[in-house]
Amino acid sequence: MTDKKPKSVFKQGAISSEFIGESIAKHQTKTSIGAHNIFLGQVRADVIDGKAVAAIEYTAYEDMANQKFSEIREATFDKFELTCMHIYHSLGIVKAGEICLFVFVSSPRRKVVFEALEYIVEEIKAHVPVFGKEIFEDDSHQWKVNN
Amino acid sequence: MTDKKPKSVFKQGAISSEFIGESIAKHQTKTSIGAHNIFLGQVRADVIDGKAVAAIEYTAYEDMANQKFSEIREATFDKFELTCMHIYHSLGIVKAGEICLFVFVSSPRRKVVFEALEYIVEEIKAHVPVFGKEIFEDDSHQWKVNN
Amino acid sequence: MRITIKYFGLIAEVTQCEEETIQFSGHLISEVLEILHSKYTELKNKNFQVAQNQELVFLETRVTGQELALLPPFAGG
Amino acid sequence: MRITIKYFGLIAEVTQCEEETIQFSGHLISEVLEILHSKYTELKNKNFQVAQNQELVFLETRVTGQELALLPPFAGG
Repeated sequence: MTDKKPKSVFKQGAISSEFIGESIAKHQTKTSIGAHNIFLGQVRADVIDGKAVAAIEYTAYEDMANQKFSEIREATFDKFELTCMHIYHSLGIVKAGEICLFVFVSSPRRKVVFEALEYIVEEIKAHVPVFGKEIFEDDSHQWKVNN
Repeated sequence: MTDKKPKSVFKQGAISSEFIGESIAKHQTKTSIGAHNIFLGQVRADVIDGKAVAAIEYTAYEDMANQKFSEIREATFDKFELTCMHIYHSLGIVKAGEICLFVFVSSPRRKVVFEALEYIVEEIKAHVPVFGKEIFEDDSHQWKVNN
Repeated sequence: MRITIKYFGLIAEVTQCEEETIQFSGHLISEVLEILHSKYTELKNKNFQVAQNQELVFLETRVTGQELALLPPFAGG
Repeated sequence: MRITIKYFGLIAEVTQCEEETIQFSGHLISEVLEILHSKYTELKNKNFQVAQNQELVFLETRVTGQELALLPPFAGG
Protein backbone atom coordinates (compact mmCIF):
# COMPACT_ATOMS: atom_id res chain seq x y z
CA MET A 1 0.00 0.00 0.00
CA THR A 2 2.65 2.55 -0.96
CA ASP A 3 1.47 5.88 -2.13
CA LYS A 4 4.06 7.16 -4.60
CA LYS A 5 2.13 9.44 -6.91
CA PRO A 6 3.52 12.98 -7.14
CA LYS A 7 1.75 15.47 -4.91
CA SER A 8 1.50 19.21 -4.95
CA VAL A 9 3.94 20.14 -2.18
CA PHE A 10 3.42 23.90 -2.03
CA LYS A 11 0.46 25.54 -0.37
CA GLN A 12 -0.27 29.26 -0.40
CA GLY A 13 0.11 30.68 3.12
CA ALA A 14 0.29 28.90 6.47
CA ILE A 15 -0.62 25.23 6.96
CA SER A 16 -3.59 25.07 9.34
CA SER A 17 -3.94 22.75 12.32
CA GLU A 18 -7.31 21.64 10.87
CA PHE A 19 -5.59 20.52 7.67
CA ILE A 20 -3.11 18.49 9.74
CA GLY A 21 -5.92 16.94 11.79
CA GLU A 22 -7.78 15.99 8.58
CA SER A 23 -4.63 14.41 7.13
CA ILE A 24 -4.33 12.25 10.24
CA ALA A 25 -8.02 11.28 10.02
CA LYS A 26 -7.58 10.13 6.40
CA HIS A 27 -5.06 7.51 7.54
CA GLN A 28 -7.42 5.74 9.91
CA THR A 29 -8.72 3.48 7.15
CA LYS A 30 -5.17 2.24 6.53
CA THR A 31 -5.13 -0.44 9.19
CA SER A 32 -1.68 -1.81 8.34
CA ILE A 33 -0.20 1.36 9.86
CA GLY A 34 1.06 1.13 13.44
CA ALA A 35 3.08 4.34 13.75
CA HIS A 36 2.90 7.87 12.38
CA ASN A 37 5.56 10.52 12.80
CA ILE A 38 4.90 14.16 11.99
CA PHE A 39 7.33 17.07 11.75
CA LEU A 40 5.99 20.63 11.81
CA GLY A 41 8.14 23.67 11.13
CA GLN A 42 6.77 26.80 12.84
CA VAL A 43 7.87 30.40 12.21
CA ARG A 44 9.73 31.75 15.25
CA ALA A 45 9.44 35.36 16.42
CA ASP A 46 13.23 35.63 16.73
CA VAL A 47 14.45 38.96 18.06
CA ILE A 48 17.40 40.34 16.06
CA ASP A 49 18.90 43.73 16.99
CA GLY A 50 15.86 44.46 19.14
CA LYS A 51 13.30 43.72 16.43
CA ALA A 52 11.07 40.64 16.37
CA VAL A 53 10.33 38.62 13.25
CA ALA A 54 6.63 39.10 12.46
CA ALA A 55 6.44 36.77 9.45
CA ILE A 56 8.44 34.95 6.82
CA GLU A 57 7.60 35.36 3.14
CA TYR A 58 8.53 32.16 1.30
CA THR A 59 9.41 32.02 -2.38
CA ALA A 60 10.80 29.06 -4.32
CA TYR A 61 12.28 28.06 -7.64
CA GLU A 62 9.14 26.00 -7.94
CA ASP A 63 9.98 23.69 -10.86
CA MET A 64 13.33 22.73 -9.36
CA ALA A 65 11.85 22.48 -5.86
CA ASN A 66 9.11 20.10 -6.97
CA GLN A 67 11.73 18.04 -8.79
CA LYS A 68 13.82 17.88 -5.59
CA PHE A 69 10.79 17.00 -3.43
CA SER A 70 10.05 14.19 -5.89
CA GLU A 71 13.65 12.91 -5.69
CA ILE A 72 13.54 13.01 -1.87
CA ARG A 73 10.26 11.09 -1.98
CA GLU A 74 11.68 8.37 -4.23
CA ALA A 75 14.89 8.08 -2.20
CA THR A 76 12.93 7.85 1.05
CA PHE A 77 10.64 5.08 -0.22
CA ASP A 78 13.74 3.22 -1.45
CA LYS A 79 15.56 3.52 1.88
CA PHE A 80 12.70 3.00 4.35
CA GLU A 81 9.69 0.70 4.43
CA LEU A 82 6.95 3.30 4.62
CA THR A 83 3.25 2.95 3.99
CA CYS A 84 2.67 6.66 3.29
CA MET A 85 4.58 9.91 3.05
CA HIS A 86 3.26 13.44 2.64
CA ILE A 87 5.09 16.76 2.43
CA TYR A 88 3.56 20.25 2.38
CA HIS A 89 5.50 23.53 2.32
CA SER A 90 4.12 27.05 2.44
CA LEU A 91 4.69 29.79 -0.11
CA GLY A 92 3.93 33.46 0.57
CA ILE A 93 3.44 35.00 3.99
CA VAL A 94 3.50 32.80 7.12
CA LYS A 95 3.19 34.70 10.41
CA ALA A 96 5.18 33.94 13.56
CA GLY A 97 3.53 30.98 15.33
CA GLU A 98 2.09 29.60 12.10
CA ILE A 99 3.21 26.37 10.42
CA CYS A 100 5.24 26.45 7.19
CA LEU A 101 6.33 22.79 6.81
CA PHE A 102 4.35 19.59 7.42
CA VAL A 103 6.04 16.22 6.86
CA PHE A 104 4.03 13.08 7.66
CA VAL A 105 5.31 9.49 7.45
CA SER A 106 3.54 6.24 8.37
CA SER A 107 4.69 2.64 8.66
CA PRO A 108 3.59 -0.64 10.20
CA ARG A 109 6.36 -0.29 12.82
CA ARG A 110 7.81 2.62 14.76
CA LYS A 111 11.59 2.34 14.30
CA VAL A 112 11.47 3.24 10.63
CA VAL A 113 9.31 6.36 11.00
CA PHE A 114 11.83 8.10 13.27
CA GLU A 115 14.70 7.52 10.84
CA ALA A 116 12.68 8.36 7.74
CA LEU A 117 11.25 11.60 9.12
CA GLU A 118 14.59 13.04 10.17
CA TYR A 119 16.11 12.02 6.81
CA ILE A 120 13.35 13.81 4.87
CA VAL A 121 13.51 17.02 6.92
CA GLU A 122 17.31 17.24 6.59
CA GLU A 123 17.12 16.60 2.84
CA ILE A 124 14.50 19.32 2.42
CA LYS A 125 16.56 21.84 4.40
CA ALA A 126 19.71 21.05 2.39
CA HIS A 127 18.49 20.55 -1.17
CA VAL A 128 15.19 22.28 -1.91
CA PRO A 129 15.45 25.82 -3.34
CA VAL A 130 13.09 27.66 -1.03
CA PHE A 131 13.91 31.19 0.15
CA GLY A 132 12.66 32.98 3.24
CA LYS A 133 12.38 36.73 3.77
CA GLU A 134 12.15 37.41 7.52
CA ILE A 135 9.94 40.45 7.87
CA PHE A 136 10.25 42.43 11.10
CA GLU A 137 7.53 44.34 12.91
CA ASP A 138 8.80 47.63 11.38
CA ASP A 139 8.63 46.16 7.83
CA SER A 140 12.40 45.93 7.47
CA HIS A 141 13.66 42.48 6.49
CA GLN A 142 16.56 40.05 6.27
CA TRP A 143 17.04 36.77 4.38
CA LYS A 144 16.84 33.54 6.34
CA VAL A 145 19.63 30.94 5.92
CA ASN A 146 19.27 27.29 6.99
CA ASN A 147 21.98 25.97 9.28
CA MET B 1 8.66 28.64 28.94
CA THR B 2 8.86 25.03 30.06
CA ASP B 3 5.64 23.34 30.92
CA LYS B 4 6.39 20.82 33.64
CA LYS B 5 3.14 20.54 35.55
CA PRO B 6 1.82 16.97 35.77
CA LYS B 7 -0.82 16.17 33.18
CA SER B 8 -3.45 13.49 32.99
CA VAL B 9 -1.88 11.04 30.55
CA PHE B 10 -4.72 8.53 30.18
CA LYS B 11 -7.79 9.16 28.07
CA GLN B 12 -10.78 6.85 27.82
CA GLY B 13 -11.00 5.37 24.30
CA ALA B 14 -9.26 6.44 21.10
CA ILE B 15 -7.46 9.77 20.67
CA SER B 16 -9.26 11.73 17.95
CA SER B 17 -7.63 13.56 15.06
CA GLU B 18 -9.56 16.68 16.12
CA PHE B 19 -7.96 16.54 19.57
CA ILE B 20 -4.52 16.33 17.93
CA GLY B 21 -5.33 19.26 15.62
CA GLU B 22 -6.48 21.34 18.59
CA SER B 23 -3.30 20.53 20.51
CA ILE B 24 -1.25 21.80 17.57
CA ALA B 25 -3.36 24.98 17.36
CA LYS B 26 -2.75 25.71 21.07
CA HIS B 27 0.99 25.98 20.37
CA GLN B 28 0.69 28.76 17.81
CA THR B 29 0.87 31.44 20.48
CA LYS B 30 4.25 30.06 21.60
CA THR B 31 6.38 31.92 19.10
CA SER B 32 9.73 30.72 20.46
CA ILE B 33 8.92 27.28 19.01
CA GLY B 34 10.48 26.46 15.63
CA ALA B 35 9.91 22.70 15.44
CA HIS B 36 7.27 20.25 16.60
CA ASN B 37 7.55 16.48 16.40
CA ILE B 38 4.56 14.21 16.94
CA PHE B 39 4.40 10.44 17.34
CA LEU B 40 1.09 8.64 16.93
CA GLY B 41 0.59 4.97 17.73
CA GLN B 42 -2.25 3.45 15.72
CA VAL B 43 -3.89 0.05 16.29
CA ARG B 44 -3.02 -2.34 13.44
CA ALA B 45 -5.46 -4.92 12.07
CA ASP B 46 -2.78 -7.62 12.24
CA VAL B 47 -3.89 -10.99 10.91
CA ILE B 48 -2.88 -13.87 13.18
CA ASP B 49 -3.86 -17.45 12.29
CA GLY B 50 -6.31 -16.08 9.74
CA LYS B 51 -8.10 -13.73 12.14
CA ALA B 52 -7.72 -9.93 12.06
CA VAL B 53 -7.34 -7.77 15.18
CA ALA B 54 -10.51 -5.67 15.45
CA ALA B 55 -9.50 -3.64 18.53
CA ILE B 56 -7.15 -3.48 21.49
CA GLU B 57 -8.51 -3.08 25.01
CA TYR B 58 -5.94 -1.20 27.09
CA THR B 59 -5.66 -1.49 30.86
CA ALA B 60 -2.94 -0.10 33.11
CA TYR B 61 -1.58 -0.18 36.62
CA GLU B 62 -2.60 3.45 36.63
CA ASP B 63 -0.82 4.75 39.73
CA MET B 64 2.49 3.23 38.71
CA ALA B 65 1.98 4.22 35.07
CA ASN B 66 1.36 7.86 35.95
CA GLN B 67 4.43 7.76 38.18
CA LYS B 68 6.50 6.35 35.28
CA PHE B 69 5.11 8.92 32.82
CA SER B 70 6.09 11.63 35.27
CA GLU B 71 9.63 10.23 35.61
CA ILE B 72 9.97 10.02 31.81
CA ARG B 73 8.77 13.64 31.59
CA GLU B 74 11.34 14.85 34.12
CA ALA B 75 14.17 12.87 32.53
CA THR B 76 13.28 14.18 29.08
CA PHE B 77 13.23 17.83 30.19
CA ASP B 78 16.60 17.23 31.89
CA LYS B 79 18.19 15.67 28.80
CA PHE B 80 16.71 17.83 26.03
CA GLU B 81 16.00 21.52 25.70
CA LEU B 82 12.27 21.37 25.03
CA THR B 83 9.67 24.10 25.20
CA CYS B 84 6.72 21.73 25.63
CA MET B 85 5.97 18.06 25.94
CA HIS B 86 2.62 16.27 26.01
CA ILE B 87 1.77 12.59 26.30
CA TYR B 88 -1.66 10.98 25.99
CA HIS B 89 -2.39 7.24 26.12
CA SER B 90 -5.71 5.49 25.65
CA LEU B 91 -7.41 3.18 28.13
CA GLY B 92 -10.30 0.89 27.17
CA ILE B 93 -11.26 -0.11 23.65
CA VAL B 94 -9.37 1.36 20.66
CA LYS B 95 -10.43 -0.02 17.29
CA ALA B 96 -8.05 -0.90 14.43
CA GLY B 97 -7.11 2.33 12.62
CA GLU B 98 -7.67 4.47 15.71
CA ILE B 99 -4.94 6.23 17.67
CA CYS B 100 -3.89 4.98 21.13
CA LEU B 101 -0.71 7.02 21.82
CA PHE B 102 0.00 10.71 21.12
CA VAL B 103 3.39 12.16 22.06
CA PHE B 104 4.07 15.80 21.17
CA VAL B 105 7.36 17.68 21.70
CA SER B 106 8.30 21.22 20.73
CA SER B 107 11.55 23.17 20.75
CA PRO B 108 13.10 26.28 19.26
CA ARG B 109 15.25 24.06 16.99
CA ARG B 110 14.67 20.84 15.12
CA LYS B 111 17.59 18.58 16.08
CA VAL B 112 16.43 18.16 19.64
CA VAL B 113 12.83 17.21 18.85
CA PHE B 114 13.85 14.14 16.84
CA GLU B 115 16.05 12.80 19.64
CA ALA B 116 13.60 13.64 22.40
CA LEU B 117 10.57 12.10 20.72
CA GLU B 118 12.25 8.76 20.04
CA TYR B 119 13.61 8.69 23.58
CA ILE B 120 10.15 9.25 25.07
CA VAL B 121 8.42 6.64 22.92
CA GLU B 122 11.05 3.99 23.69
CA GLU B 123 10.86 4.77 27.42
CA ILE B 124 7.06 4.47 27.38
CA LYS B 125 7.19 1.13 25.54
CA ALA B 126 9.79 -0.25 27.96
CA HIS B 127 8.78 1.09 31.35
CA VAL B 128 5.09 1.99 31.60
CA PRO B 129 2.78 -0.78 32.88
CA VAL B 130 0.11 -0.71 30.19
CA PHE B 131 -1.44 -3.95 28.97
CA GLY B 132 -3.17 -4.61 25.65
CA LYS B 133 -5.76 -7.28 24.91
CA GLU B 134 -5.92 -7.80 21.14
CA ILE B 135 -9.52 -8.65 20.36
CA PHE B 136 -10.18 -10.49 17.10
CA GLU B 137 -13.22 -10.24 14.86
CA ASP B 138 -14.63 -13.45 16.36
CA ASP B 139 -14.27 -12.08 19.95
CA SER B 140 -11.35 -14.37 20.80
CA HIS B 141 -8.27 -12.55 22.10
CA GLN B 142 -4.55 -12.63 22.79
CA TRP B 143 -2.28 -10.40 24.87
CA LYS B 144 -0.04 -7.92 23.07
CA VAL B 145 3.68 -7.78 23.96
CA ASN B 146 5.95 -4.86 23.02
CA ASN B 147 9.12 -5.75 21.18
CA MET C 1 1.18 -8.97 57.90
CA ARG C 2 -1.58 -8.49 55.37
CA ILE C 3 -0.53 -7.53 51.87
CA THR C 4 -2.62 -6.45 48.91
CA ILE C 5 -1.75 -7.96 45.56
CA LYS C 6 -2.96 -6.58 42.24
CA TYR C 7 -3.17 -8.59 39.02
CA PHE C 8 -3.20 -7.25 35.48
CA GLY C 9 -3.81 -8.43 31.95
CA LEU C 10 -3.18 -12.11 31.33
CA ILE C 11 -2.20 -12.60 35.01
CA ALA C 12 -5.66 -11.42 36.08
CA GLU C 13 -7.09 -13.98 33.66
CA VAL C 14 -5.20 -16.71 35.54
CA THR C 15 -6.13 -15.49 39.01
CA GLN C 16 -9.69 -14.63 37.99
CA CYS C 17 -9.49 -11.52 40.15
CA GLU C 18 -7.85 -8.10 39.93
CA GLU C 19 -6.90 -7.69 43.55
CA GLU C 20 -6.79 -9.70 46.75
CA THR C 21 -5.37 -9.42 50.25
CA ILE C 22 -3.37 -12.29 51.71
CA GLN C 23 -1.93 -13.04 55.13
CA PHE C 24 1.89 -13.29 54.89
CA SER C 25 4.41 -14.29 57.55
CA GLY C 26 7.60 -14.47 55.46
CA HIS C 27 10.14 -11.85 54.42
CA LEU C 28 10.89 -11.99 50.71
CA ILE C 29 9.07 -11.45 47.43
CA SER C 30 10.07 -15.02 46.47
CA GLU C 31 8.07 -16.31 49.44
CA VAL C 32 4.97 -14.41 48.35
CA LEU C 33 5.35 -15.96 44.91
CA GLU C 34 5.57 -19.45 46.42
CA ILE C 35 2.17 -18.87 48.02
CA LEU C 36 0.71 -17.57 44.76
CA HIS C 37 2.21 -20.38 42.68
CA SER C 38 0.57 -22.98 44.89
CA LYS C 39 -2.73 -21.11 44.80
CA TYR C 40 -2.64 -20.52 41.00
CA THR C 41 -0.65 -23.37 39.46
CA GLU C 42 -0.91 -21.90 35.96
CA LEU C 43 1.14 -18.87 37.07
CA LYS C 44 4.34 -20.91 36.66
CA ASN C 45 3.94 -20.82 32.88
CA LYS C 46 3.43 -17.07 32.73
CA ASN C 47 5.95 -14.32 32.26
CA PHE C 48 5.58 -11.44 34.70
CA GLN C 49 7.46 -8.91 36.83
CA VAL C 50 6.65 -7.89 40.39
CA ALA C 51 6.22 -4.29 41.55
CA GLN C 52 6.22 -3.20 45.18
CA ASN C 53 5.16 0.32 45.98
CA GLN C 54 5.05 0.94 42.20
CA GLU C 55 8.67 0.00 41.62
CA LEU C 56 9.90 -3.23 40.04
CA VAL C 57 11.54 -5.53 42.59
CA PHE C 58 13.57 -8.75 42.62
CA LEU C 59 12.87 -12.15 44.12
CA GLU C 60 15.29 -11.39 46.98
CA THR C 61 13.72 -8.01 47.79
CA ARG C 62 12.18 -7.78 51.28
CA VAL C 63 8.42 -7.38 51.48
CA THR C 64 7.58 -4.08 53.21
CA GLY C 65 3.89 -4.74 53.53
CA GLN C 66 2.82 -2.29 50.93
CA GLU C 67 0.97 -2.98 47.71
CA LEU C 68 2.38 -5.63 45.37
CA ALA C 69 1.44 -6.04 41.72
CA LEU C 70 2.08 -8.85 39.21
CA LEU C 71 2.73 -7.25 35.83
CA PRO C 72 2.69 -9.18 32.55
CA PRO C 73 4.73 -7.87 29.58
CA PHE C 74 4.06 -4.20 28.81
CA ALA C 75 2.15 -3.30 25.66
CA GLY C 76 1.77 0.46 25.79
CA GLY C 77 1.74 2.65 22.72
CA MET D 1 22.76 31.95 -28.08
CA ARG D 2 20.06 33.49 -25.91
CA ILE D 3 19.77 32.21 -22.35
CA THR D 4 17.15 32.89 -19.71
CA ILE D 5 18.37 33.61 -16.19
CA LYS D 6 16.14 33.51 -13.10
CA TYR D 7 16.93 35.33 -9.85
CA PHE D 8 15.58 34.50 -6.40
CA GLY D 9 15.48 35.98 -2.92
CA LEU D 10 18.27 38.36 -2.08
CA ILE D 11 19.78 37.90 -5.56
CA ALA D 12 16.57 39.24 -7.12
CA GLU D 13 16.90 42.24 -4.78
CA VAL D 14 20.34 42.96 -6.27
CA THR D 15 19.28 42.48 -9.89
CA GLN D 16 15.93 44.23 -9.38
CA CYS D 17 14.29 41.66 -11.62
CA GLU D 18 13.26 38.01 -11.34
CA GLU D 19 14.13 36.90 -14.84
CA GLU D 20 15.93 38.19 -17.91
CA THR D 21 17.20 36.90 -21.23
CA ILE D 22 20.76 37.67 -22.31
CA GLN D 23 22.77 37.13 -25.51
CA PHE D 24 25.73 34.83 -24.77
CA SER D 25 28.57 33.77 -27.08
CA GLY D 26 30.83 31.89 -24.60
CA HIS D 27 30.86 28.31 -23.35
CA LEU D 28 31.05 28.08 -19.57
CA ILE D 29 28.94 29.05 -16.57
CA SER D 30 31.91 31.11 -15.34
CA GLU D 31 31.63 33.26 -18.47
CA VAL D 32 27.94 33.91 -17.85
CA LEU D 33 28.83 34.98 -14.33
CA GLU D 34 31.48 37.41 -15.62
CA ILE D 35 28.76 39.14 -17.65
CA LEU D 36 26.42 39.26 -14.66
CA HIS D 37 29.12 40.48 -12.28
CA SER D 38 29.90 43.40 -14.55
CA LYS D 39 26.19 44.18 -14.96
CA TYR D 40 25.42 43.86 -11.22
CA THR D 41 28.58 44.77 -9.32
CA GLU D 42 26.99 44.01 -5.95
CA LEU D 43 26.64 40.31 -6.92
CA LYS D 44 30.32 39.79 -6.05
CA ASN D 45 29.50 40.16 -2.35
CA LYS D 46 26.62 37.68 -2.41
CA ASN D 47 26.64 33.97 -1.74
CA PHE D 48 24.77 31.91 -4.35
CA GLN D 49 24.77 28.68 -6.35
CA VAL D 50 23.94 28.27 -10.03
CA ALA D 51 21.39 25.80 -11.39
CA GLN D 52 21.10 24.82 -15.05
CA ASN D 53 18.09 22.85 -16.14
CA GLN D 54 17.15 22.60 -12.43
CA GLU D 55 20.38 20.94 -11.36
CA LEU D 56 23.22 22.64 -9.49
CA VAL D 57 26.28 23.17 -11.72
CA PHE D 58 29.91 24.28 -11.35
CA LEU D 59 31.80 27.23 -12.79
CA GLU D 60 33.42 24.93 -15.35
CA THR D 61 30.13 23.38 -16.52
CA ARG D 62 29.28 24.07 -20.18
CA VAL D 63 26.27 26.23 -20.87
CA THR D 64 23.67 24.23 -22.80
CA GLY D 65 21.43 27.15 -23.57
CA GLN D 66 18.68 26.13 -21.20
CA GLU D 67 17.38 28.01 -18.21
CA LEU D 68 19.88 29.17 -15.60
CA ALA D 69 19.02 30.25 -12.06
CA LEU D 70 21.01 32.07 -9.37
CA LEU D 71 20.04 30.58 -6.00
CA PRO D 72 20.89 32.22 -2.67
CA PRO D 73 21.16 30.02 0.47
CA PHE D 74 18.16 27.76 0.98
CA ALA D 75 15.77 28.50 3.83
CA GLY D 76 13.01 25.91 3.51
CA GLY D 77 11.18 24.41 6.45
